[in-house]
Amino acid sequence: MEAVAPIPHLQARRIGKAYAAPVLVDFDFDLAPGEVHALVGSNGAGKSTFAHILAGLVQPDSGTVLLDGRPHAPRTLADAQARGVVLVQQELNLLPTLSVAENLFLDCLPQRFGAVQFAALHAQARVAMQRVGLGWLDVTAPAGALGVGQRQMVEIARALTRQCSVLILDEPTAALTEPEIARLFENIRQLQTGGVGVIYVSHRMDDIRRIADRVTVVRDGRRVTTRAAGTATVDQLVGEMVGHALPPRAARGSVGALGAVALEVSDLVAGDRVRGASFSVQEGEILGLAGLIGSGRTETLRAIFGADPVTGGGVRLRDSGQTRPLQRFPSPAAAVAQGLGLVPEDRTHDGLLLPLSIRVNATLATVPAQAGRLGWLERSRELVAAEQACNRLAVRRDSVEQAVSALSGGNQQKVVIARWLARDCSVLLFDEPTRGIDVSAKETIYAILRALVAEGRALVVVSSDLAELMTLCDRIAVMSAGRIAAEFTPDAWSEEAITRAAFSGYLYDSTDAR
Amino acid sequence: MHGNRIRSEYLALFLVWAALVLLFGMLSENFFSLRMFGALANRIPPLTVVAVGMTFVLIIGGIDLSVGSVLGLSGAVLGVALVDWQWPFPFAALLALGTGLFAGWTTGTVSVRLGMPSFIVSLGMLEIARGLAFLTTDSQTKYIGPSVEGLARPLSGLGLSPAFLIALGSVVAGQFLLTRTVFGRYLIAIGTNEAATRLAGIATLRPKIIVFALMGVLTGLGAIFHVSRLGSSDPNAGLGLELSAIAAVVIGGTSLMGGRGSVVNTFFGVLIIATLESGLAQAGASEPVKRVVTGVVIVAAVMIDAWRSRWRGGFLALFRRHFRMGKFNP
Amino acid sequence: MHGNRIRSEYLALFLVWAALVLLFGMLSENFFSLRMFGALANRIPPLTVVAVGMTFVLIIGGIDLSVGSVLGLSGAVLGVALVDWQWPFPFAALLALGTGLFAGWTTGTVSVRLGMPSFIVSLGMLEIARGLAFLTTDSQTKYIGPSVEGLARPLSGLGLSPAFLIALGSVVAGQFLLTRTVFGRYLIAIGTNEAATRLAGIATLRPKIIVFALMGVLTGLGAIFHVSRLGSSDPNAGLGLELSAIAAVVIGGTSLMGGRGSVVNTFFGVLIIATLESGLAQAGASEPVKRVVTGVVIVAAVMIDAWRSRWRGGFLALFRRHFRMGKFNP
Amino acid sequence: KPAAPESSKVPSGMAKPRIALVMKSLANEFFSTMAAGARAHHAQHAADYDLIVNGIKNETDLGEQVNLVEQMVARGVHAIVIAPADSKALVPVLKRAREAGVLVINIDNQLDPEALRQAGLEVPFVGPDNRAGARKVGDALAARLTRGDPVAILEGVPTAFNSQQRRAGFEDAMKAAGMTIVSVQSGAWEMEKASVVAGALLNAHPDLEAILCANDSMALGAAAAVQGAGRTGQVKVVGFDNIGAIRPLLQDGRIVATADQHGDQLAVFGIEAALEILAGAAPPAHQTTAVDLILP
Ligand SMILES: Nc1ncnc2c1ncn2[C@@H]1O[C@H](COP(=O)(O)OP(=O)(O)OP(=O)(O)O)[C@@H](O)[C@H]1O
Ligand SMILES: Nc1ncnc2c1ncn2[C@@H]1O[C@H](COP(=O)(O)OP(=O)(O)OP(=O)(O)O)[C@@H](O)[C@H]1O
Ligand SMILES: [Mg+2]
Ligand SMILES: [Mg+2]
Repeated sequence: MEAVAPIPHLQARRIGKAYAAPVLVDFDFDLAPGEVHALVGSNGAGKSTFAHILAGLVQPDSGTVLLDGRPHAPRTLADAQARGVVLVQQELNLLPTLSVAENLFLDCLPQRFGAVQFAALHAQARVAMQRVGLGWLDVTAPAGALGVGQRQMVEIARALTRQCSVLILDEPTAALTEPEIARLFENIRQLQTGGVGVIYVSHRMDDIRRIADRVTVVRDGRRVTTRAAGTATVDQLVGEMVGHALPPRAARGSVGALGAVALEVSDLVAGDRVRGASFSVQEGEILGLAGLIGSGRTETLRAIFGADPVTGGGVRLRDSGQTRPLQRFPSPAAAVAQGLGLVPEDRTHDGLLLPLSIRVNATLATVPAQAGRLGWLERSRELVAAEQACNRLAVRRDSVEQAVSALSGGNQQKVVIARWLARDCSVLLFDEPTRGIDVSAKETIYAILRALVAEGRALVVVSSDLAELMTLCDRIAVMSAGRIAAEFTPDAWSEEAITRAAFSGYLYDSTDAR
Repeated sequence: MHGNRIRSEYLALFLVWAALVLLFGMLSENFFSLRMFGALANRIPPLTVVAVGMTFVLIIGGIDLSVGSVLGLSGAVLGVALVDWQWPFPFAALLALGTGLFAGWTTGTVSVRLGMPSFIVSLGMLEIARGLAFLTTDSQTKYIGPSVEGLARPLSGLGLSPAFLIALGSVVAGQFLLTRTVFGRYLIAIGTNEAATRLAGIATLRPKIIVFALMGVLTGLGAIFHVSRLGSSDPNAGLGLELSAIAAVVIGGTSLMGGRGSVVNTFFGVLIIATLESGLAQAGASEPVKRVVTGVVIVAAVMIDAWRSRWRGGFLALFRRHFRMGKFNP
Repeated sequence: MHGNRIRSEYLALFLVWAALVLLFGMLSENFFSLRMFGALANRIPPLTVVAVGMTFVLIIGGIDLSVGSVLGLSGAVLGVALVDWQWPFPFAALLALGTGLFAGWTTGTVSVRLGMPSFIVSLGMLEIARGLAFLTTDSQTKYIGPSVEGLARPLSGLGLSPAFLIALGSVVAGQFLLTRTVFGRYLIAIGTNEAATRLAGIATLRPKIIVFALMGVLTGLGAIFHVSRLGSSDPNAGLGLELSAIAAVVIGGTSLMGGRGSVVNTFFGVLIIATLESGLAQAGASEPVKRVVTGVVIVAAVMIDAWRSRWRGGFLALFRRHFRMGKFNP
Repeated sequence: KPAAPESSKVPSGMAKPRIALVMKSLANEFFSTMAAGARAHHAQHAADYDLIVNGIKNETDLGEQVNLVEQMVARGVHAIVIAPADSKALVPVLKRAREAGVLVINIDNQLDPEALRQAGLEVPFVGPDNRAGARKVGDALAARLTRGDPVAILEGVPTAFNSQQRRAGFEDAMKAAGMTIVSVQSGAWEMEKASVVAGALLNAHPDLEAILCANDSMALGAAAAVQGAGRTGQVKVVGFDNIGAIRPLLQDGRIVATADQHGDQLAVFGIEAALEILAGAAPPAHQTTAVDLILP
């Protein structure tokens, strides 16, 4: 790879692909060796589809791709890999029953006479994980025990172990916090110096500013512009993505009149990740939960919601003007009955019924409300409700009868959120709500969340994107090692202070250091 | 699932069935008689109601292997109530339904509450219910006589028995329950992704138990039909019924992995199985031939139905495509 | 899966088995004889090898209902080759293995390449193979005699038959294949999530077909053991074997949904089933009692094994927790 | 006296009577022999009648046999020759067949007289007396035992009438000879199941002298178990049905006796009776066919 390949390294010309509607139209794209070329666009613009074409997962209807001057039309993932094109997909694909090490090297397990050389495998795996800064991770543990962020890191580590000349990263940082992101960028820079071209798909403008050399904006499957990354402002890019300038962002509403405490979590203990978390959120307030990967934010939300068994503490909920006694919900159904809602972190496993239609998915939490007497389904009402929900979040779709599995990642996420917006919840818990969602849709969602609190609801938002929390929230609580380490109001917070708090829980207890 | 789509959904299986009827019609002379269809209609009620229940069980991703034994047990209880205790038929029938309900509910509760595979729990219930059926009847067939045969006797004028009409009613009701009610929607959601359904705030355990209980009641109903057709109660009744029922449901396109299914298509599955058996008997086929033909037709029916949805770009292209990269739904 | 974890993994089932042995030892006086264990060891080889194959089939998320019939067919072919064609034993045995291989390979190819549920394809094969078994033997049992009994005769000094040793070897080899080889890792991966496995760059169709073919070969081996034990070939052999085999595998903790399983634990499942059957017969239990006890023990064994992994915070807390929020693996 | 139902008269102008033979499981060698006998007879008299042979898949599946009878009625046969899978449960459907004008002849397993009486039906029977046959086999065995010897019985599927009759015949013989019956268990007519049960019996009763099996398949299984336990020659086995595979074991003494019901002739008797009645003859009285004791 050291030899400087003739520019360009990868050249895609007039790529076309259509499902029910055109997804890519005459799409052109170039990648030079050692370049990081970012691909941005709104949800459903066709970014993942393009990545899939390069990686052999999808075949284009028209157009050609040249790789180092030779045609590149892979029919399978293995074909593409043989030519050095490696993809980290947007949706996670680890096998939960296999160990981390086996997941890392499944297609090239070290073997002798067909028997796996486990010692060698584990050694290789440790090296690979070291490279992404997770050297402490037990590579013999099943991948199913990992959270979304860690799984994302394993996927990245897996790609980094491959011999590649083109690395495609599709939304790699959506579930990552700053330390992992920094580590990832370090790795990318190393590859760059080795002459590897990187295609970087992201909705995080910050990432693009930091790592990309060039940016291509794609809108409705067409290339809008390609330019050097430094030459465009975020607002310009966003404007090109959506086709018009965004309205100026509504300034974070000054903290309005807060009501009574809507949800109080006291000394919550659940599993071995939540070790006595306490916080509260008031009516009309958005509380942000920041923290490092694995600090227990996801588990806290799940425990509040009754999704996992709680072994200590409990929650106090205010419901129709009354504060209820301390309780633990035996099931999510019980929590929902008292006005809670949860947008889960892992949409494919915990959120969506993938083979079913958008209509069914968007109305799942409100089926009885749309049904007639005796539980009779009223199809027309369901359709209206589903259309409304989708319009509110601008879900890009052919029809609401389409299977959600055919939606782009960001649009799937919107469907999960839409489901809960359709329900009249007094307290909503959001776990990484904007994971994979494009910049303009994020603004829409922020506006909706603001509108929700204006109605007097209380929201808890977990996000690994600190900037997002700082834009959105009225208050930020920082989790560390399963407890709330600190709370900040807007006047007191800063990235540095929050990060320091996030590490605080691990300083004394080195066995927990993750 | 509406309008034309409904029809095309049911069409493939209907055609398979029609092809079978035609084939046997050509093979043996008297096949196309009203009497023949009457005989067919008379024999399917037990299998039909059990298969309707099994459709729901498979849709939630479960399985119930105990239906044959539970049918035997319910029938045995019915016989004892009618003959030994001299109960009037309606009460005895209620007791039979209750027996089925209890067995199904037990299977459901143990498997759902204790988080055990329904395969193994119902396998246990298979043995237990059969043992109890032997105990109840002292391993004897009981002759009951005409008092119980009313359900199976064709209504004059119509040529169809009340049992058949009830079974048909259960198909229609089942299809409505599945596609038009909140409960049905929940079952499909549970079968598709239970974790996601639970996190959407839907209680998933109770609906699953209810499905097993419903399976039990329908099995009890099947037992009543069976007894009334035999005019006797037989503790061995229903041996192997679970496989026929599952076969009918799967031929009807319901997935064994849950989340997808149709009660109406299950009914076509039942028709196909029953017609096949009748037709082979009419043709006087030898036992080995019967076996081989049955096996081939079962596989072929599912194959044709599986291809229905992929019917694009001609038969051959399709065949080629699927030989290259088949999906696998075990 | 290493060190202590292995042992604790096997412990629960071993204890269930030991408890059964103890129980029957107390119930009937002559249970604890060496001869008793010899008899047990002698009768389990066919079920053992079939269950080993079934473990792999379930691990990839498939099922094979045809094993009973295929065992019947392979045995029939063996009988015909030995008696009617007077082939020497090794060739006849190879033919039997080949018959099993062909049947399994066919089931696998049809289900995998055409993307059909293996449940239904193997159900078709169940009928077809049984029909062919009847055809091959003209529905007659064939007496073969001592020429074939060598495999089943205990080796002097050891008290164990070659068949048992081979079966034990298949367990060890199977466990090694599953946990220590690349092929085994692929199978687990495929059973967990086939689409994701394909995305990891693994071809998934061939391994699945190989598993069905392996199941077929092992069934053929089971047929040889079966014939050699009875000294006769019987076209009805293996009736209901599929359920026993699946029960043994599931008792051994293998998931019907694929992706998880252990061959050694399957062997304990076989031991439990076989001991139960012999013990009940020794105790002279009546048929109904046998049935009920068998059902209860099957469910209890799985329950205990399921609890093994959740054994924290005392039995009661556990019970309560699981009654409140059970997982469901149908 | 039973008369052929009015409507079943074959119009003299009609081509050939059509006769359906409905049996139990054709997977069972006894019934496949029976079917072969019937087919051979038909081959010789192909000009006189048409024959449809059917059996059920599983011997205990009464529902399927009821289906078969209804199917044959729908098919328009003139006579049904049936070996009922159950002596009571088939009565109602046979009554319906008679009402539809079909002649019914009962072979092999006699319909329950009480159920027939309740249904107001009379059906001519041609077949063996299983109980007497089993008694003969039992007596032959008893002659080789000494009074008080412990013996065990392997019955078939316990609900089956044949099985109950044979068990009763064995018990009659053993009681008359003063043997001790230590256990009666079911081998479900199957070789494998029988060998498991027999193995357990041998272990539980080290002094066991004989095992009486209600059919030959189970006798083969029991003989294998005896051999496996190393007690060949000590434990005597008897069977029933005289299938081909039993002969070598009779020769070498591992099986002491069995009984032959002449299955191949049984269906033929039934068919001939049906043809006679259809031709206008008076229905015959019940006709018991011979069961012969088979010794080496
Ligand atoms: N299998 C499919 N069938 C039908 N439509 C599809 C299919 N796959 C993708 N699409 C459609 O193609 C369009 C582009 O999807 P793609 O995943 O490429 O978007 P994306 O740019 O990656 O969006 P996101 O930022 O949300 O990930 C979407 O509108 C999607 O609905
Ligand atoms: N050794 C382990 N055993 C069991 N579970 C583990 C182990 N290590 C990590 N996990 C799980 O992995 C999760 C890591 O979470 P993930 O990588 O998704 O980050 P996250 O969801 O952002 O973290 P948070 O828990 O703060 O939301 C942990 O919360 C925990 O549930
Ligand atoms: Mg995407
Ligand atoms: Mg999280």
